[in-house]
Amino acid sequence: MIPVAQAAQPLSFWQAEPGSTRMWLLILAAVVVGFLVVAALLRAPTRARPVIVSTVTFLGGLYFVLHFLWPTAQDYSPDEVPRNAVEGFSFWLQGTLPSVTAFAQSLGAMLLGIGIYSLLSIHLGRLLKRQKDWFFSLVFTLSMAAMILFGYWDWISRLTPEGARAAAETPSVFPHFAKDLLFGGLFINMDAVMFSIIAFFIFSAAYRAFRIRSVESTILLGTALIVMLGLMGGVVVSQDSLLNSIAQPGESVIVDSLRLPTIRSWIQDNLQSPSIRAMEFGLAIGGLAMALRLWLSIEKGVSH
Amino acid sequence: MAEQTDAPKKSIGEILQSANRTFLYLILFLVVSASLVVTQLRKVEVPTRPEPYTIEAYKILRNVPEGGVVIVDTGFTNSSRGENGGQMEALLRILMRSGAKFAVLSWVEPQCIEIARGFIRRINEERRAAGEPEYREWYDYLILGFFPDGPTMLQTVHQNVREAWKTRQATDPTTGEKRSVFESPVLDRVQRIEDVYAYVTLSASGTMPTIVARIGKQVKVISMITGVMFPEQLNYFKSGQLKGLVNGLSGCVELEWLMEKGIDAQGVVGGNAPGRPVAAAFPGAKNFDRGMAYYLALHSALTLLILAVAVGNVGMWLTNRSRKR
Amino acid sequence: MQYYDTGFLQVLFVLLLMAFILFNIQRARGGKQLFIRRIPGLSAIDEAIGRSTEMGRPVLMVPGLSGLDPVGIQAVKIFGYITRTAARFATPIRLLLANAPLYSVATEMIRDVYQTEGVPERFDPQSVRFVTDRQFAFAAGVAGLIYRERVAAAFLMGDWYAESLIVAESANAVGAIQVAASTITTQTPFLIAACDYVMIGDEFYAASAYLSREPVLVGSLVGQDWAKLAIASVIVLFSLFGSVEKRFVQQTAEWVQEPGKAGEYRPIPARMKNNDELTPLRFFFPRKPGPIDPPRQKRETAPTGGDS
Amino acid sequence: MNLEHPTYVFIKMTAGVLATVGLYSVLYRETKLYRFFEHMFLGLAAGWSLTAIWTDTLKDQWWGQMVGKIDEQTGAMKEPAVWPWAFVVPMAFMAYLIFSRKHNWISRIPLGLLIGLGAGQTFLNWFNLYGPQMADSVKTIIPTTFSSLTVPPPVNGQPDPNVYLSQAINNLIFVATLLCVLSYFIFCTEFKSRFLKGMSTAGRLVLMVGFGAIFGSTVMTRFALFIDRMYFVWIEWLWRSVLHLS
Repeated sequence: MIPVAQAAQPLSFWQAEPGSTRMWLLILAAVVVGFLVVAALLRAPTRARPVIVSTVTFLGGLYFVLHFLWPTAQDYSPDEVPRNAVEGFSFWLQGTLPSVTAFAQSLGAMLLGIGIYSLLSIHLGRLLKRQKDWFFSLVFTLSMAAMILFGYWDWISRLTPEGARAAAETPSVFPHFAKDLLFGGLFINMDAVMFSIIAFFIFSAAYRAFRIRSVESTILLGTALIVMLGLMGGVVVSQDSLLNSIAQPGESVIVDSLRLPTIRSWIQDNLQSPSIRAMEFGLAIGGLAMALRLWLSIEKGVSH
Repeated sequence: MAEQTDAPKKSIGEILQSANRTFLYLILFLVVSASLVVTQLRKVEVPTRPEPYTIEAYKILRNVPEGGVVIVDTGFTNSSRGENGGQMEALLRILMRSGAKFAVLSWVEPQCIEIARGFIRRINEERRAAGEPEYREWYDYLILGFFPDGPTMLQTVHQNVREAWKTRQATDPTTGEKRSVFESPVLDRVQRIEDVYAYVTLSASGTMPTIVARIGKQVKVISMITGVMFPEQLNYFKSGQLKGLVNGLSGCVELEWLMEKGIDAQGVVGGNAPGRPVAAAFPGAKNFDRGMAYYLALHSALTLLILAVAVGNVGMWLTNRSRKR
Repeated sequence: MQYYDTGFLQVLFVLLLMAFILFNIQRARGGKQLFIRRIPGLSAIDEAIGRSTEMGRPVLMVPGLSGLDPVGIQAVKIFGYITRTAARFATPIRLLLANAPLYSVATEMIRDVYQTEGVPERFDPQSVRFVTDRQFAFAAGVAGLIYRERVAAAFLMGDWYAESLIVAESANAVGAIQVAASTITTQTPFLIAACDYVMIGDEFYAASAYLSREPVLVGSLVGQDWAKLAIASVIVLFSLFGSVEKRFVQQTAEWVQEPGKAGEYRPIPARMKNNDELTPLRFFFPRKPGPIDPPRQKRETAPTGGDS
Repeated sequence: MNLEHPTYVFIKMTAGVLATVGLYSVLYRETKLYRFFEHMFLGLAAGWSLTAIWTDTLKDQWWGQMVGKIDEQTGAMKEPAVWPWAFVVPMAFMAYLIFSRKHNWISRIPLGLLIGLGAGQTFLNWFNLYGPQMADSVKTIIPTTFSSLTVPPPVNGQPDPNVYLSQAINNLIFVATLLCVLSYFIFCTEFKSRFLKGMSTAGRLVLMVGFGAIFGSTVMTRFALFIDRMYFVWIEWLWRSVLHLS
C-alpha cells in the first residue's frame, strides 16, 4: 500500500495529477511539440542529416557508457540524499534506468506496426488483385483479424481491472473460449509442432552429412556418438555392469576411465568447454567492436 | 523431394547412401510411436545413472528447510514441454514433499505462468488422490505473475527484492482480499534476496546468464534446461555460478531416479549406508512420470539415428571399394 | 560498475579492449595495409549468386531471429554486400526478418545498395519482408517460401536458434547452395551438417571486413585480434602466477567480513591457499567495502518516481 | 463453465492434432494443406504479436506511466502521470517515415537512438558476462602433491585444496585447448611458424570435438520434443480422450 501522505506531495513540472485536464493538455502539447520538431526536421539540409543521426546514436549510447564509467554509489536507495555530487549523479543514473529501459522497449514495440504494414501490403495486395494464392492470403488475414479481435475482447472483458470486476458478476464466456481456442488450441500447438519437426530434419541431415570423409568429420561424428551413447541410461548402465565384471568401480583407474559418462564428461570438461568458451570470447569481442563502431557511427551504411 | 530413381541402376552402396527423405521420416515416426505405446502398455523402467550436476540440484532441492522459500522462474511454453514439463513436475513434487514454500514468476512469456498453474493443479490432484495435503495458494505457494522487463526486475531484486515485487498482490483466502505478496506466509520473512533458499529457472532459452549476472552471488541458482542449452550452461556450473543443473530429458529421468532411490549418507545414489542420508528418497510415492514415459522412445530414436549414420557410412565404404576396383 | 577494491581494473580491462579496436581503426584509416586470412565460406558467395542468376531463382537471405543489435546489423551488412552483386545481375532477392526494428533498418540499407549501384528501379520493396516475430511461425513461413519459390541460394547469418535446421534442411531439399554463420554456438554443428559452407564463431564478424576491405573494418578486425591476445595473455599469465602462488605461498590470514562492517584480515595458522584465495582472482572478484561512512540522510518525503 | 470442461478440452486437443497433421504434411511435400496451416499460423502469430504488444508492453511500460495510476478504492493518486512519455509517439512516427520516398532518412533518428542504447548496454554488460568465464579459465597447472596420481575421495566432506597430477594435466589441456581455438580465430596474420600453424589446426580439430558434443546433447532435446508431440497425439488424445483407455 502506498502511504496516503504521498498523495499530498507536490508534483514536479514533469508530473501531473492522473486524469486531470492539465495532464491531457500537457500530453497533447507534448505530441504537438514533437510533431513540430519532426516538421522542422523535414527541412534539415542534406549535410546535417548524418550529423543529427550520429548525435542521437551517440547520446543513446552515452547514457549506458556513463553507467559503465561513472563510479556507482554503494547501496543506492531512492529515499536517501546523496552525500556529494559524484554520488548525486550516480543516483540520477540508477534512478532513471527503469525509465530509460521502458522507453527503449516502448519505442521498439511501437515499431511493430512497420512490420505489420509490410505483411499486410503483401497479403492485402494479393487478395485485392486476386493473384495466385489469394486464398491463402485470405486465410492469413482472417486468422490475424480473429486473433486480434478475440485477443483484445478477452483481455478487456477479463483481464483489465474494470473487466475483472464485471466478470466477477457475469463471466463473459465466449471471448475467453474463442481466444483460448485460437491461442492455446491452435497457435501454441503449432509452435510445438514446428519445434518438434526438427527431429526429422536432424535425422535426415545426420544421415546425409555424417560420413567419415576427413579427420574433422570423423572427430565430430565420434564425439557425437560418445555423447549420444552417454545420454542413454540403458546403454550406460549395461556398459557399467560389463566393466564391473572386469573391475569394480574404484579398483582400476584404467577400467574406470573407460566408463561412458567418464569419457563424456572428460570430453565436455576439458575439450568442449574451453573450445566453445574460446569461440564465445571471439564472438564477444566481435560484438564489442561492432557496438563500438555503431555507437561512434563509424560503421558505413548504418547511420549515413 | 522424392528423388528420381530410374536412370542407370544403383549399386548397393549407392542405395544405402541415398535413402529417400520421406522414407527416413516414416521410419522415425513409426519407431517413436511404437516405443511410446509399448511404454504405456508395459510400464517399462529404463535404468539410468545420475550425473553430478543433477545430484547437486537434487541435494539442494531435497534439503530445503521446512518453510524455506524457493523462487521458481518458469520460462517454458508447451513447445518444450517434452523436456521442461517433466522437470517441472519433478521439481514440484520434490518441493511439495519437502514442505518448501515457493513463488512462481516469469519474464519470458505471460503464458508460462498459465502453464505453470496447470502443472501445479495436476500435482495437487495427484496429492489429493494419494491422500496428501494439497498445496494452497497464498499459504504454501504464490504466483507472482509475469514481469515484462526481466533484466530490470532482476536488477532491482539484486538491490531490493521488496521494491522489485512491491506491486504484486495475491488473494488472501481467509478474507478474500487482495494483499501484498510480502504479507503472505510465503514471502513474509523475505527481506532481501539472500533470504530466499534457492532460485530455480526452467527454460528452453538462454535466460539463465541474465539471472546469474544479477543475483547469482546472492542466491543459489539452479538451472533446469533443455539439452540444447546444456553444454553452454555446464560452464556456469563448473565456474560455480550455478549450483545445480538438470540436463533435458535425461536430467529429468535422473531426477525421477533420485526421487526413487535417494542418496545415502556416504553420498552413494541408491545406496543404504547407515546414517542420515545426504538427500533422502520418497519411497512408495509416484516418482516416475513423464521422464520415464519418454525414455524408451528416446533410446529407440537415438539408436535409429546411430544406425542410419552407420548405414550411410557402410554405403560410402562399399561405393569407394567398388570404385577402387 | 563498482569501483571498490580492484573493481576498477575490470573497467580498465574493457576500456583497454576498446582502445585496441579504436587504435587499429585509426591506424588502418591512416593508410596502413593490413592482412586478413581467407575465410572459406565467403568465396562461395559469388558462385551461389551466379547459380541463382542462371536458374532465374531468388537468393534468400535470413538473419534468423536477430534484433536491432550489433549481431543483426552485422548480418544485414553482409547481406548488403551480397545484394550488391545480385543487383548488378538483376538477380531477385528475398530478405526475410523476424524483428520489426531490424526490418526497418534492413529496408533502408538494402534500398541504399540499389541506389549506390545505380539501379534504384531494381529495388522491390516486397523483396525485404517482415515475416513474424514468433520463432516457429517464422520458421514455418520461411520454409514455405523456400519450397514455393525454390530459392537457388540461401544465406543464413546472425542469431540462429532452433529454427536453423528447419530452414537449412528445407533449402537443402530444394537444392539450394547454402552459406551459414550462427552467433549462437550451439547451432553451428547443425548448420555444418545441413549447409555447404559454414562460418564458425567470429568469422561472422570478420566477414564484412573481408568482403569490403574497408579500412575501418579491417582495422577493427586487427584490434579484435589484439583483444583476443589480451584475453589469452590474462588467462596464461594468471594461470602461471596462480599455480606458482598455490605451490609456494601459504595462506596466513583469512578475510572476514561481517554484515554491516568493513572486512579485515584475521591471522590463521599457515595452510595451502584455496583456489578462490589466489591473488589473480581478485581481479575478477573484487571485495565489497564496509558500510557507508558517514551514512546518508533520509529524504523528507518519498520521491514520486524518476524523471523521464 | 470453464476451460477445464471435458468437451472443450477435447475440442482444443483435436485442434492441436489437426495442426500437427497439417504442419507435418510438409515432410512429404509442400501441399495446399501445409500452405493453409502455414498461413493460419502466420496470421495468428501476427495477430497475437499485435495483441501482446499492447497488453504486455505498452499498456504498463508506456501508457500506464504517461497517465499515472489512481487508487480504485480511495480515488487518490497512486502514481503521478509523467506526461513527457507522450514524446514517444512523435518519436515512433519518425520511424514510420521509412515509407516516404523523400523523408525516409528521418526514420534513422529513432532507429539510431535504439542502436545507440543497445550498443551502450553491450559495454556495460561485457565484463559481467565474460569476466567469470575468464576467471574460470584461470587454472592451476602445477601439481602440489604427488602422493596420488588421481584425486582421492574426500575425507570428512572437507574439500582437498591439493592439485593432483591428473588434475594438473587436465587443467593444462584445458588452457592449451582454449589457446589453440583462440589462435584459430586470429584473422590478421598468416602463421609462418610450424608451431603456431599446428596450434591453429589443432584449434579447428578441437572445435569439432566441441561441435560433436553439442550435436549429441542437442539431438536428445529435439527427439524429446518430437516424442512429446507423439505422446500428445497417441497417448493424450487417442488413447485417453478418444478411446478412453487408462
